[in-house]
Amino acid sequence: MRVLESESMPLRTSEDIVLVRQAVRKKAVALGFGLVDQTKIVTASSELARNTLDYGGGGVVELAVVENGRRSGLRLVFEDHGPGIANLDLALTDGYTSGQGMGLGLGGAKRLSHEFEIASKTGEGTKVSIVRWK
Amino acid sequence: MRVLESESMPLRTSEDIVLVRQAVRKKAVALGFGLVDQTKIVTASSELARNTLDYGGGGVVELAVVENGRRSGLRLVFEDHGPGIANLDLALTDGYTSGQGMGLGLGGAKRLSHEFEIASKTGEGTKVSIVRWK
Amino acid sequence: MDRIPILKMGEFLLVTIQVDMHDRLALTLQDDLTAQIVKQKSRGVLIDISTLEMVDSFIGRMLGSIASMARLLGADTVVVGMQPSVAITLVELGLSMKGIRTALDVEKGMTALRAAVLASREDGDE
Amino acid sequence: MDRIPILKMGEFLLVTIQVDMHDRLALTLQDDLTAQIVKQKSRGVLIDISTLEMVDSFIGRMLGSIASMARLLGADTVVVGMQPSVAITLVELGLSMKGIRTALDVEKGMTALRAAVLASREDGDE
Ligand SMILES: Nc1ncnc2c1ncn2[C@@H]1O[C@H](COP(=O)(O)OP(=O)(O)O)[C@@H](O)[C@H]1O
Ligand SMILES: Nc1ncnc2c1ncn2[C@@H]1O[C@H](COP(=O)(O)OP(=O)(O)O)[C@@H](O)[C@H]1O
Repeated sequence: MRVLESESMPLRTSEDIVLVRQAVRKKAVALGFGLVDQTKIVTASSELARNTLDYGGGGVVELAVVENGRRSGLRLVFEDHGPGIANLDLALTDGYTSGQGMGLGLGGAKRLSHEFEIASKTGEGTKVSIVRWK
Repeated sequence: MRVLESESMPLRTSEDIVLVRQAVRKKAVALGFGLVDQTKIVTASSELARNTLDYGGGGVVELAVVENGRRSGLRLVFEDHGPGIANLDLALTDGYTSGQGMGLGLGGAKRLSHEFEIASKTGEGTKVSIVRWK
Repeated sequence: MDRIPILKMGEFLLVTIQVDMHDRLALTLQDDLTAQIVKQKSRGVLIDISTLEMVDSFIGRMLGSIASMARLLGADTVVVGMQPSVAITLVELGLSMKGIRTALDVEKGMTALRAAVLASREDGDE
Repeated sequence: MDRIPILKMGEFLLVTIQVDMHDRLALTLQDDLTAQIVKQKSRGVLIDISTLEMVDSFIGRMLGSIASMARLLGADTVVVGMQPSVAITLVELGLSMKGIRTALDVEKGMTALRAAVLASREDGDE
């Protein structure tokens, strides 16, 4: 996977989530994503951005336009230095939330993406990466 | 509410549910319902037809074109002489099923309709009536 | 913007969400609506989301909470104008908006609300 | 018709639902698909529902069960071509198709499946 361009945005407030959604939409449109595909990646970004803020205590997201052979796509990497996730399988289970959520953020973001990776260490933080190809 | 035309169909087998869905679609199209409205009333009819069959032990459905002032609509009345429903509030609760279902048939059919009535007596049977206006 | 306006239309309330809401704004709307239902003795709430380009699990939950609270206060809620791309995404997200009525546009939403109010009056109560 | 045909396409299976299925037919499809995943050692299942004019809670549950069983057998499932009117109705019905991936058409479905298979190979396993 080759990175063609990338930019970082902070995630500190709930307004930042809105800014991330808008930036993701813009990049998806520029890449020529159809309306449904745009909506899917924007929705996934909103879920993950909220997790970074609410559970990770804030962090950053890196938006990258990537290429793999002839395919182009959008990669989003959310990173925080929060408490981390002790049980990843549990966190990924639809309906599980440790807070007030619906427990659909991680599972939903995974379904709405073509690639999904999560790495987390207790006490060190969490990194979630998704890709949606055109 | 004035009945302009009506027809009855039996509900004895799972093929009958398909026939009811098709008859409801036809009437909705004839009434000039848009695609989403057609889909809503057809889906509601499918849920209620299955209940009549699975829980009521079979029965009939009456499809009627109705009018109320200037509005026209489609009324569907499902009737069986099965065991009836002991606790209507419980039966209407989303997620409650006494069988293998998803527990969304009654609540879903209600939301997908403009009017919803249910009457049931233990040992005597169940009658569910829905209307969707154009 | 720190508040989404709530319009009174007879016995109904109409909310048109025209901005990409941040989470606090969504929570404020939820509180404001509850207060208005009580104050205006409203029988129905129409929420127009036709300009919303995305509904995530937070906004979905907010819509569900509004509908539940309104129900407790004797009002029906209809969510109006959900874009097809939003509906398709909600299905894949796995969100069930249990208990939420939807309609294509404000006019059809009004039809649904009027029918619901009429029906609950005939019944005495639901 | 008493069976819906299942096509093998390399390591994937493709099912195109072209009839208004009665409930037994849906259950037969579910059984047939599970058997074929095992027999063909398939890594993915594409279910094309673009001609389905309605998905009720029965069919929704069937799609969910197929996805869960496929997952247990190491295959991903993508439901393809859901009509917008069907998605809008599903949301109001209150059905959450938890765990189901969707795609606009067969081509995009294949993209999603290939990505999923590739990803799970890179991981060793998911
Ligand atoms: N960045 C993160 N840092 C720490 N914990 C997290 C993070 N993201 C998710 N989690 C944990 O995973 C759980 C499930 O997340 P999710 O599926 O998004 O559901 P929800 O956001 O509704 O709680 C959260 O409740 C939380 O406990
Ligand atoms: N016609 C009927 N006769 C008897 N019981 C019924 C009938 N329709 C519904 N019920 C009862 O109400 C419950 C809830 O129905 P519903 O909401 O349609 O969910 P589901 O069909 O998934 O069980 C059923 O499980 C059944 O116990």
